[in-house]
Amino acid sequence: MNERVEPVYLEEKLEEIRADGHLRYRSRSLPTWCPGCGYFSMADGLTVALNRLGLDNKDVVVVSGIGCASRFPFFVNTYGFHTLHGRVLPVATGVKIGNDALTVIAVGGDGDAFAIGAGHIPHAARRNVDMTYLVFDNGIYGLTKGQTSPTSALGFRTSSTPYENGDMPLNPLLMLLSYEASWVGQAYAGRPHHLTDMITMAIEHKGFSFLRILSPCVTFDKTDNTYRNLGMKVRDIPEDHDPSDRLAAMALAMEEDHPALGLFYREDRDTLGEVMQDAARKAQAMNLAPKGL
Amino acid sequence: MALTNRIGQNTDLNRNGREAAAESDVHYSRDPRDFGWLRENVPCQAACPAGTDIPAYILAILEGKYGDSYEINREANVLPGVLGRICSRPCETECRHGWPGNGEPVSICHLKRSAADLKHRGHRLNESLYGPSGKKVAIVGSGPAGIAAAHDLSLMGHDVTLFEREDEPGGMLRYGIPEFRLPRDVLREEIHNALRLGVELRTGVSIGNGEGEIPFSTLRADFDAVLLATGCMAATELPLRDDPSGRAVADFENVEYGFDFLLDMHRGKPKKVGKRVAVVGAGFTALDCARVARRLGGEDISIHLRTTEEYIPVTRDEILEAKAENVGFLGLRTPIALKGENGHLEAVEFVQNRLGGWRENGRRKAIPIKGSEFDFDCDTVLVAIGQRTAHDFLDAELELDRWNNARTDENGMTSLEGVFAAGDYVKGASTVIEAVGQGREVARAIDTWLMGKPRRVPAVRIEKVEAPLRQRAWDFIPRTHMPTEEIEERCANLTEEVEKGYDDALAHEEARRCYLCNLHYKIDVDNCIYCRACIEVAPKNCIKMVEGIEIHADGTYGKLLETGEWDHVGAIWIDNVECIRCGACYEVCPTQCISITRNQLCMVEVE
Amino acid sequence: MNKAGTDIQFAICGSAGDGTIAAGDIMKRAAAAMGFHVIAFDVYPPEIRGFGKCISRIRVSSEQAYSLKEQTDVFVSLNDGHAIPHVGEVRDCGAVIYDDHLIAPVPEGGHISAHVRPAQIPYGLPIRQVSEQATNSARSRNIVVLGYVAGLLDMPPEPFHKVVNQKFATKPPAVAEANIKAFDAGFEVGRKVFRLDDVEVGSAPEADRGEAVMMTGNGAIARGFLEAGIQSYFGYPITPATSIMERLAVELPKAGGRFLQTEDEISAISATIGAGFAGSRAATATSGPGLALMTEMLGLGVMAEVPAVIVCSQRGGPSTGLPTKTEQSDLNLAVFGGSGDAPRIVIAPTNVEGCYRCAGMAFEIAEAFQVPVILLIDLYLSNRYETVFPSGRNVFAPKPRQAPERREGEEYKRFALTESHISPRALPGDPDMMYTATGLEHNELGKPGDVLHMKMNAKRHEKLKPATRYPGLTTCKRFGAEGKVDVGILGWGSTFGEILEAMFEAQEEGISCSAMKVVMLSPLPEEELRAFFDDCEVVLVPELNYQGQFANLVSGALGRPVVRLDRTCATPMAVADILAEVRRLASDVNEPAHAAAGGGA
Amino acid sequence: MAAPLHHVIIGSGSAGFGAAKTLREGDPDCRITMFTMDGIPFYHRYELPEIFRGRTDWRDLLAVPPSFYDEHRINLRRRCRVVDVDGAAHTVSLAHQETVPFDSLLVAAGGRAYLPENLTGQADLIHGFGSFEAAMKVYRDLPKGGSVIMIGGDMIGIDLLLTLLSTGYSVTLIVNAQTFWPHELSAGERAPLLDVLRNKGVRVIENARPVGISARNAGAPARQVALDDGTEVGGDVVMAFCGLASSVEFMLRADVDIERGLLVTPELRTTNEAIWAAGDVCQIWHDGDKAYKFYHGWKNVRVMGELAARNIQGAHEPFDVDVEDSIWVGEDGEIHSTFWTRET
Repeated sequence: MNERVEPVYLEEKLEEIRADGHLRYRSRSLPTWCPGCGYFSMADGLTVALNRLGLDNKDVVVVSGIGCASRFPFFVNTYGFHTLHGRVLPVATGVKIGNDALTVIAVGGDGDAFAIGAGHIPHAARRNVDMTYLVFDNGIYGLTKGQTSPTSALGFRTSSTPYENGDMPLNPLLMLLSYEASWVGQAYAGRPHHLTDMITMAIEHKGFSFLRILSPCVTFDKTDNTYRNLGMKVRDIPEDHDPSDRLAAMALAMEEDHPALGLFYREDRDTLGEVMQDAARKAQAMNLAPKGL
Repeated sequence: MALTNRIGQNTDLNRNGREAAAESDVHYSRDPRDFGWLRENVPCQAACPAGTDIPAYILAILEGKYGDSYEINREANVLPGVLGRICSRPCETECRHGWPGNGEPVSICHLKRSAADLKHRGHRLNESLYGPSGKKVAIVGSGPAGIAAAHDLSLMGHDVTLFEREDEPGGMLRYGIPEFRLPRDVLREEIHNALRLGVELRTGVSIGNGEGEIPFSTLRADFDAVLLATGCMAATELPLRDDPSGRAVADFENVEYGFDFLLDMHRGKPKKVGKRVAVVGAGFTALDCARVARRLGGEDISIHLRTTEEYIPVTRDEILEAKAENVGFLGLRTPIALKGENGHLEAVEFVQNRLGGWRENGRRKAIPIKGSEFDFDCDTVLVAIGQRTAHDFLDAELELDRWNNARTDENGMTSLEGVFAAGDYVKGASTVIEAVGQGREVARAIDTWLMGKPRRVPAVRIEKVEAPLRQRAWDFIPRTHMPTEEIEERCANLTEEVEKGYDDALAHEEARRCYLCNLHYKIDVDNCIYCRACIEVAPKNCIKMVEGIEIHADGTYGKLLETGEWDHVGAIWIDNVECIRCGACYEVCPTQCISITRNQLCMVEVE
Repeated sequence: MNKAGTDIQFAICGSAGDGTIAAGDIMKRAAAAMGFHVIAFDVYPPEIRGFGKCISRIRVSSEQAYSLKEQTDVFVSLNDGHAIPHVGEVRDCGAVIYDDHLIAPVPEGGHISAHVRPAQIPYGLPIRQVSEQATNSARSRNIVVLGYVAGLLDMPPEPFHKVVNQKFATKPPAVAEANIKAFDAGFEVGRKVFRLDDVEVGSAPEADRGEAVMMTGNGAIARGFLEAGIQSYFGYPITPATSIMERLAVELPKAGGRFLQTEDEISAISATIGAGFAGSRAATATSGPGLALMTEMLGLGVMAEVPAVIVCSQRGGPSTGLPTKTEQSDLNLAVFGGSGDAPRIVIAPTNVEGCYRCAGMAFEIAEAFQVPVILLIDLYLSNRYETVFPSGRNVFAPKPRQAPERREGEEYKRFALTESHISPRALPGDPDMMYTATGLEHNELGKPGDVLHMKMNAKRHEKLKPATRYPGLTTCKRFGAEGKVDVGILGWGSTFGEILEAMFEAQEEGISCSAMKVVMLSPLPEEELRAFFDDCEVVLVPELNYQGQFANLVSGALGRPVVRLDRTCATPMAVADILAEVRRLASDVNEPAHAAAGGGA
Repeated sequence: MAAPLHHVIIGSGSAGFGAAKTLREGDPDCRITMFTMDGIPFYHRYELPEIFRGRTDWRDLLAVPPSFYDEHRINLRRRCRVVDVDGAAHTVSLAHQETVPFDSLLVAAGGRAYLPENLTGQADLIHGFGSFEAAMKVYRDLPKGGSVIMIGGDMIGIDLLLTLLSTGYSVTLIVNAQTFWPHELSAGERAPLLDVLRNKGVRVIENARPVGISARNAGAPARQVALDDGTEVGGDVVMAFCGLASSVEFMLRADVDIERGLLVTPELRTTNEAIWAAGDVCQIWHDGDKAYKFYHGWKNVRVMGELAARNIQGAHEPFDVDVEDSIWVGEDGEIHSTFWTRET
């Protein structure tokens, strides 16, 4: 509150921002999302998080699929790979395996993630690939101009559900929790600070971190997931929630009417990279002969 | 410098009837950048010599709180009802709403009046008093400057004695301005309110060296400080071709200085004019003379200007009203001779002018055209080309400036220790609001001088505002015109007020037009996600992606340095100079990172 | 060809679990170790488990052979049920070896002896009993019979011992010992048998090309990859490519590389492209159905100019088709598959040696041209064994990389339009050259935009042209008669082995012919092809698909007519079929002369 | 129509082969399966000595080319040892556990070389001659011009002996009761025959019985045969030609009458309706002598096979011996025997 009243002196702020340095994670060109899009929040959150973690631009790769959210890599000044619809996770996995030193951030929207890409999520999760998956969930297909997505609410009217959506929306957090994701969190585009903190934590987490980011589509959804509605629905995760309690996390995830914002679940377990190093050690020790010889 | 917000607290109370805003929602700043912001962003207030918090009082009106609005006015100017009628309105020419592309300025002055008119009858004044200081201050002259100073000094706990030559206080307000413009009951009430907190008013008492007059030196002896606010109590002589001091004026019975003409009339001396009246001059006095002449039965009344009506120092409304009353304006002429026989003037000889270059006061030069002299026949001539100060009442040497006005330092003190001066006496003939403003300023200076230290300093009060108080649609409301008395009616009667004032509906409608420029729309860069939703809905080029900002020598801000390169966009920032406070951006911001504060000048105590 | 010296084809048939393939494997390696050329091909059961049929066919020759023979010289049955239908492939006076002491009764005709033709030589022996006697277990039947064959044919036991020891090196010593015992037991029995067959194992040629190693096409590819310093492999099991995955699963971690079995082919190629983007030498292997799934991501690789290596081992199609049968019907898919104009490099080795060398070069080529490279083989090549003479390890090793130079103050242009159409490629981790690769058409910076679409299309196509002349890679080669010939046989992939065999036989019959193999299918080595067409009166294109996909490709590209020989017989093409066609064409070519003579009479 | 009859023949000698050939001629539809222990198709046993004339490729010995069996749809099953015949179930069981049903079974398994009981201990030092492989082994073990010690010397052995002599080998013949078997001769009848052999250079030992055989390592001759008169004979190969013993052990459960061989009617049917026999394995009822008699000799054997085949297919021809078997020294000074008669 108060900081709103305290006068902010632009040149000081600018100085602070320049000094703070997160601008260097931005691309030169302006994001092409619709003005007001929640994705700006992620973009900004990520740049701040990367800066906070002191990651060098050259060591970060942002991988995306197809969709509004997937335009993301173009707007951050890191290495980026804008790939195919639904394939962000396998590609990101490849990048990570290709060069372990890289910090890999996978981004995508709900269609990219839970429709065409749904088949890849369990595997990236259970393998505990050491990367961060930011899913920008606005419950609609924006790039194709407004059709239902797997997370669209029942009864939602879109160009593809002119008579109302009758498909039960799926519950991403519940999915990920049951997919053995080692870090599951939720944030809201309308709360940039919290979002930034969550992104930071997610990146810091060793292993596969999944952050669902609730966001409105300001262009094609004027009724359901608006800033207003979301803003009223979301709530802070209960103080007493224990992130190591998977069942509690699941129960929490099922309270979809009032999405909790925060860390749902976290566990420490070997990452794919570590498993592979382990395999390398064993390989040296065992010196197996390949099948057929 | 440690600041408290006691005054702020009070102002909170009277401002918007709401109980004081939460401590946390208010902040006080004395940062030049915040003062600078106000200067640049609240042009009306900046333009107001008294520094009236115009947006604040208009907001009060918008909220239907006329009383509050009135009190807000009184903080800067103890005579709102008066100024609400006869102010020269320097604010309105600066009004943002009048800027190119924004339409017409807000009727700030009329709104001020409606605050006075429409405050309910049981209205309680709000004054915050200091304890007695034991200091005595003498004020010479009860014009607007004197009254304002007297009021403020008395609040500060000093014993003030106000000396007035005439029978009633008010100076030019009482004796210069005709009643149809300024009803005397309004004047009397506000003066009374200003002085009743223990100011000793001594009317009919002259300071001077004549008999029955109190010598200036006595005042200096009896009082800790003396304030000279005697104004300009002499008419400026009319320079003629072979008569630079215009002695000729006195030679004709039907030629008179407008100043004296009005003074006499208001002292109760009956006045007459002929059928054909020529007024020479271009100020309020000239217009007043013309309009009075109309009411005194004059039929063919003309005002003769050296330049043209576009360049005269009166408000447009005044000119229109005069014209409505069938007063003619005849421009580009300078009187060079008065012609007549045995003390009766028959014609005025003018020389035709052409417009010349600009003068530093923003008026145009008039350059006589050789051989273009001509005669203008008339029955009465009223000369109202200005007034000047008189110093003959002093018994001490006072340093004067090149206009023969008292020279003062930045604290309003003259060359004489403990002797201060304010109002027209310092400025020369100027506006009422300037006088009021000066009165306040000098009062503070005197207080500081008396107490040996400033007790109150100006600060910027920054208060959180929860929501935009306006709608974009209001920007398209046309300026509300002041209802006026029918021509016949008014011309039949010298005292019938011409302007009827707004009723509640009109006042409210006009109040809506105000942009409330003191609302500071600010983007919280820490919360901003740079989504540019605000830019999309912006009505003007008022939200910009910036990488820097010009900083003036005095530490205030200049232009925003814009950029289109994402990695250089340090902030998305609202250009408050362009901003018309429509609130559209505030509404769309997904992260509510756009905050609104009301930034106001105020005085804060010095511990 | 191969009339002189040793040229024996062994076949061991049993059911999954009998150790059929293992026995065959030992035989191959032993033969290779003796210095013979070996070509071998294992047939696996389509069934996952149970008692599906396995046949291991092994051609051992003193001179380079190009395909398996249609007739087997020595046939071993470890399971009569599976073996009986194959007895017919044994040549006259060839040996049929089986267990004549079964433990369970069989109905009439249930024993292989009921099916051995009078001209063939049956060798019944109590395989099981010998095994149990030697190792207290029937599990060594396959090794016993191997020893029996060795004894029968007077092959030296040492190479077998060596291979057996290698094979069980990682198991407890007892295992190897037991197997050696079993081998020796069989060997003793075999040695005593009075032979009626006329199979002769001569002495091996002098091994002049260094150590001969026995590999399958898949094994060769895996080895090529390993020698080329493959860093990551992503795979999804699919016949017949799986063994590449299994091989690398074991070897890659040893080499410090990274292996991952993905959730599907799409992920496999995605991860491969991802790793390639990150600068890792990454590959995946699949078959037609998998490649079909991969084409979209392949297109991305082309568009984003990411190097990657994809092995496609073809099998019968379409759809699930004939998972365990060979075919060459994915050429169109490999060369053209995907949306838009998506040029890529397609390399189709014709034998195991080729698999090894192409795999070794694949990464370098993919990196040089910044494009996905498809190694197009087929089940017959994947699973068949040949002796390969590997290069020194360093031959395929990655050359030191040069990061692009970046001019100060100038934004790094990942897709700069250059003389060579190839743009210096930065890798994540390279400072100050951050860029985003995308499947969208883009400008030189990589930013989306269609302004340069035509230029970029040209770039992507033109840059590949020099690939047909890439040093160290045979993109096409002509065999047989030089200069003008009556019949030219143009072939690709595994079929080229049969083509060569047929060509040599035709030459022996005095037919004027020569053959050309095309290894690089995209881009095509058009110049060499033109020359070949110019030299040939008629060009025959035998291939294992119905549409004549390669014929279409070549005649389309060159605008020259070809004679097609298309077979989808679920087996390698029969040399006889090709030969017959060659004869027919040759006589057609010489027809006019006959006609004239006839007219004169 | 009913399934074609399945005729199973045990033995691929001239009796078996003759039968098969005849069965096919008689019935194009029937199934014919022939079991034999041999590794190669039918060849004339009497051709085996030819090996010593250099015909060592078995293909040169075949009576008919392998294709013959395919052409005549005769399922020749080599290296198959019949272990049992179920006369009631009409099935044949093979060593490798295959059971083959039959409508008619012709047993033409012939006989195996009889070995004097006192020598069975040294069986592994005695070369056989019962098959191509055996013959080849002799051929290989026998150095050029080497010497053979022949114990007994039945007509099969004499046949080989004569070939050996004519191909440059030397032979020692140890005479016993089976010499010139199956001809039953008195010492007087035998003498001229032995003289013929002596004249040909055969060393003939009479009145001495081999009591032991030993192998000599290092250097030829490889074998030593000790005689009961204390003397010893050396040679490269020891062979025993003491007549044939019928191979009938697998017929014990076939519920057929067996004496030394299978007892059959003149029509060659055994006491089991479906089972017939031909060749050296059977004893045929001789109505005149009121006895079951063996009829050996190349010709008889083949005749029997063809006869059995015809009778199996419904004929009722009795076996009649057109010639009393006899052995004599001819004008040419050579030994002649009806046993060796080949043509019909």
